[in-house]
Amino acid sequence: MKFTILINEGPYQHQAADSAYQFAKAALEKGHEIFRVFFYNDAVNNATRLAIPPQDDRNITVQWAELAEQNNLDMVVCIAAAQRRGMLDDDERDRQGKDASNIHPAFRISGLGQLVEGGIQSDRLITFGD
Amino acid sequence: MATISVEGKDIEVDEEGYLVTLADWVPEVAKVMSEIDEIELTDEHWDILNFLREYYEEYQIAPAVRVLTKAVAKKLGKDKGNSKYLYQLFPYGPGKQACKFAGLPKPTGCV
Amino acid sequence: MDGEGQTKKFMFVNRKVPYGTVYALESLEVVLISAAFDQDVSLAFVDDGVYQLKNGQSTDGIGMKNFSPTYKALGDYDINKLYVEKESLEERGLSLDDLMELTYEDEDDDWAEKTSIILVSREELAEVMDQQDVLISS
Amino acid sequence: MAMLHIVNKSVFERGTLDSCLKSSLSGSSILFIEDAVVSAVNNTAVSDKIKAELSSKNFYVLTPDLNARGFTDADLIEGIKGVDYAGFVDLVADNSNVQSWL
Repeated sequence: MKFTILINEGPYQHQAADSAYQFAKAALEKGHEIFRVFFYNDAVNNATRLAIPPQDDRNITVQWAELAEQNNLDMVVCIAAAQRRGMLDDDERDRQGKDASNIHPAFRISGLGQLVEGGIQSDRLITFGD
Repeated sequence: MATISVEGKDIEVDEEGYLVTLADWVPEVAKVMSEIDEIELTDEHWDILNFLREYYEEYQIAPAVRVLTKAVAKKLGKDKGNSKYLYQLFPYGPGKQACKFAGLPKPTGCV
Repeated sequence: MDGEGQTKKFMFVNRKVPYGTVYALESLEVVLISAAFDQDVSLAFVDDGVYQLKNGQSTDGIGMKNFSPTYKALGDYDINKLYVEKESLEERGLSLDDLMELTYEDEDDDWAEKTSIILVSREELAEVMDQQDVLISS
Repeated sequence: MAMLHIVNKSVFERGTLDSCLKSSLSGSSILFIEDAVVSAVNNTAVSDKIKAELSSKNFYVLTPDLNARGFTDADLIEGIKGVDYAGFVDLVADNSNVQSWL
């Protein structure tokens, strides 16, 4: 079965991102397909490559990146939500004339249409949020 | 930050030429921006710019192109309410270029 | 872009007061985008979500953008099924008169202006929710 | 196939569970995750409210979330089933649609 996962909360503040990660991992282990993971609202902060969590706890961004690499996951960060919160990839940094970028290369920035498309193309869309 | 000179005053614009402060908009802003883009503003352009400003004033969003064409067709006639006509007036697209001239927020490129 | 011609029933479920959190605003942004995909889109306003449609919102004093007028544009985007739950309104001492007027023009009825608000009971809304393909809550 | 409702708030903090119970049809399934797992524990002020719904709806709790908060399956209201993440995935797949009561 094909799933799209929508996440609405940032890392560490709320369990939503962790729940979504555990769900995604379990779904893949059961042989399901993850069509897309869409990061919206504060969840765009899951994509920062600049976080430095303590070594004795999980690194949420790295967890996502590894899961994506192993399973060829499409992880999309909403551009509108990202811009509001200062999350930029290199292209956006250049386009917007800013002096830094912070999005991990395992994620890609795109529009909200990608979420709607996820709902259309998948058998189930499941939301994790506050 | 880049600026454009409007009626002797420097007004801030971003990397893509959009107003940084929407309240800076005066009709002359549209004229200066159109000169930068090498477009001569006609009454036909102004019909669309005025429409966009009214739409934004009422709904607090720039209309999607599809919505714009439908609404323009209703208000200004079917010959003007199609994307071909709008692209003739604004070659870089009514959503991007016309909104820029009209002093609306920059579209986030959401779809 | 239209998902190979598939049409699904999308419902956006709103249950939060506006301004205290960003959810109402960012949900509305998804709704506007969804209109480009030719899907069967509806909105539900339940619990505190009914406050999103309260008339007379004025944000001058809090320095935030008042996005309530944008709900009035939904008709232009062919989104004209806004389910408002009756019990939620009543619990909060509100009636339809306290909500913004939200309308659309019915293409199939000589562009007659009609209300987009559909007042439903909890039970009726449960049935409508059950029939959806995709429920996006915020 | 029926609908899966997911609740993630403690019943003692917010009215999410009430909204979910009132808006779910009989035959549907309700899964408690995150802080909502405390709602599934027996002998609380709200146990009776859930027990009254057990005959018409299926209740599940995400065991890893329950364990994280110091409870085990033995603490659950009788009739509520514990599931792991694989079981969570099955619930999403086996029901026709899913709604998160955020």
